[in-house]
Amino acid sequence: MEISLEFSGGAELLFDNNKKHDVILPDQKEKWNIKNLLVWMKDNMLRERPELFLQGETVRPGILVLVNDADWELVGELEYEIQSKDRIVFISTLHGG
Amino acid sequence: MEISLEFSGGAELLFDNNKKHDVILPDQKEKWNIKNLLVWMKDNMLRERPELFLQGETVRPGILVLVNDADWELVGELEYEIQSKDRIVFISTLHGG
Amino acid sequence: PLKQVNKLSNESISRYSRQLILPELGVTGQVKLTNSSVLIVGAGGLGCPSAVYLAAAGIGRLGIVDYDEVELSNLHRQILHTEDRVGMSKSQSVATTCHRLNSGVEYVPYHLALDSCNALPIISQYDIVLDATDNVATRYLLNDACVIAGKTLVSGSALRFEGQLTVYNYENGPCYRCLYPKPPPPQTVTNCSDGGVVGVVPGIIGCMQALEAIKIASGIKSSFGQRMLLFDAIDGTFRCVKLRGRQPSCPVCGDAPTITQLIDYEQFCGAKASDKDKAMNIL
Amino acid sequence: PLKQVNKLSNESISRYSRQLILPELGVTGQVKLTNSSVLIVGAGGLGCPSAVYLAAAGIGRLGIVDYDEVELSNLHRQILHTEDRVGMSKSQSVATTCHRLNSGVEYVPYHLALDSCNALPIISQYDIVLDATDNVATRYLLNDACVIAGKTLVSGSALRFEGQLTVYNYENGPCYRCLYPKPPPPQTVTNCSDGGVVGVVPGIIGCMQALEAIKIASGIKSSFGQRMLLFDAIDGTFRCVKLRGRQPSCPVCGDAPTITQLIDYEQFCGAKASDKDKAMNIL
Ligand SMILES: [Zn+2]
Ligand SMILES: [Zn+2]
Repeated sequence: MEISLEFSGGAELLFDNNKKHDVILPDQKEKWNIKNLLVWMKDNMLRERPELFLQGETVRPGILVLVNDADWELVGELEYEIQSKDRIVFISTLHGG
Repeated sequence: MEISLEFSGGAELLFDNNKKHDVILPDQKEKWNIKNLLVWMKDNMLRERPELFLQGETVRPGILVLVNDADWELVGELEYEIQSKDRIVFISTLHGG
Repeated sequence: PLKQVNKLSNESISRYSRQLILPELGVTGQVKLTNSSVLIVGAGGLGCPSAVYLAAAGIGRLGIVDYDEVELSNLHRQILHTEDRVGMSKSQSVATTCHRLNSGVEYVPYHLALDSCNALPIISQYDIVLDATDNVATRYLLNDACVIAGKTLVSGSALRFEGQLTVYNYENGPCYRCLYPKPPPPQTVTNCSDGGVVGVVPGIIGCMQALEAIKIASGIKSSFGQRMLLFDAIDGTFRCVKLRGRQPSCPVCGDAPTITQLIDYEQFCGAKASDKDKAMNIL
Repeated sequence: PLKQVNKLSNESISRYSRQLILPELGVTGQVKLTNSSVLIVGAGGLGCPSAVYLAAAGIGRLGIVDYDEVELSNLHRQILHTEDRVGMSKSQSVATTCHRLNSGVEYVPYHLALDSCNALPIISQYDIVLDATDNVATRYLLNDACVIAGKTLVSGSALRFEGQLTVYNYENGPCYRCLYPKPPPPQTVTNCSDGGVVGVVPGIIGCMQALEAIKIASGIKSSFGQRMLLFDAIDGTFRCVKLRGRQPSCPVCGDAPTITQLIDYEQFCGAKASDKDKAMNIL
């Protein structure tokens, strides 16, 4: 399944400083949701210091997750079932001014 | 055929001061292109002073036409064949500063 | 309290003529602006452009909070300060510059750090609050104070080539804590001193904060309640995203709030209420 | 010509430290900025924010062209002027305000109306030109002069609650005439005096002009060649659209140009090169 992962606000620094990654999720028995996407990202994309991105089984506080330009809270958070062509964005909140 | 017509930069003032109009183009023998869309708009939408919007069979100088966020010059201008769900935007160029 | 007027002076009509003729604003909107007060917390990269455009537009009263003094390294983005004011209070510097542009506005500079004791007495004197701060602890403090005092919070932030904007606690929408119930781990927080910022990025976000405050004060609705604007200056892209609604479980704005008075935000965040040091020594 | 440097002074390192640490800019980008010159045509609602952020960022030389003097009705959007400068030359006023923020920049105020005689000699002394003008005739003049002199034109405009931004004549992209081969009928043109404008709208567009100029000057590519940004302040929306490429048939930048020297633009447009009167008397 092809999806697009995007990073901003500094989260891209943990992913080869690349703001957009088109990835193909391998076929698997269970449905892809954000919970197992995060595991997959940790194993396949995050090279170092996973604690700057993840905390337990979810993203660390201060990272906002968007599914197709909507807050993931509106679509089920970790349980959201990923669809082909989804655009999932991880935004690190900025605090500077 | 359902399409969306949008106006900005002041062009909306000629269309009931409404920036977005969802319209249904009636079925007809010939294909809908922008050329006959403009005629239809003149007959059905433009209440007064059509010279502020049209000049001859095209839009007046200073109005930019966009089809799905691209300059109409890229898709054939007056001859562009309109597709269902197209978003066609008429932008009056601003000169103030 | 701000003296309320119901008509404009001849000088005001002449000064604001170019915005008075806008039907969406008009004399009614301008009178509302004149009768409104805005508190800007932070007189830096975001606070400078917000302050000057709110002053220019004729807001009635402008409060400016900043504990800090002008430094040379501020001047690449904090455009209301000047070289000869290095060492001067930033809030005073902003008030001085804005006064020269529009002396019809009442300026109230606060040369202090907002904290759990002074926040509510100050905020309650204003209609709208702008978060133009530079650190996590003050952002939580300001959020909670605005919820408790019932004020809308127009929040901007900027770092490197990026900016973010949201309006919190607006028309029953979410507050900052609804979005971020837990503070970020201190080691994940980068400030402008460490991470850098292109000056015109807070310039653009600060202008957007002024715009939303002007819209709210004059009776036009804000576009960023339960929405966030994300700006990327390298790509030149603006993205507007839909946020969650107000969370019934939110500890401050929820249905059964547990935070009903201000707490110790440096302790809550494990970080100082300034951008000077990242983490507190106690950690 | 602007004196070229190849390293930064200690004061510059300290002043620009927050942008020097950005890898996309760095010392190399800052040196390029220091060695670059920008001409801003129009010291009004767009020119003020562009000028102050270019000055803050440390552009080497900033030219400011405006024939006009400060009026009270300018101050709701032209934020670098002050009440006590009503009657003073706008270009001088902008230079004075920016000098106080950053005296390391060379300011060249031109108190004149750009016309077909003086445009090329002035423009040829600068690397990048900002169109911050307020009328159609000057926009065509500036476009043609930039094409002839081979300069990139960062063009902004604003009216009521809307703004537009494009970069013309950039990396073989289109020029203003490619998009608008014929001038608009004078009765369809609304200026800020007649139509009004919310001051912070040119504020945002002027900031974007400064940003694109900074990106180009420092070696980061602009995002708005062959693209246009459309900003709607009421809806809070930014839309970026793709424009046509350079037109081989364009009379000024095309393959066989017919306009090889500047013409009479007031006659071409049937409108004065100012926002004071809409149509020329001869019409
Ligand atoms: Zn809340
Ligand atoms: Zn051309």
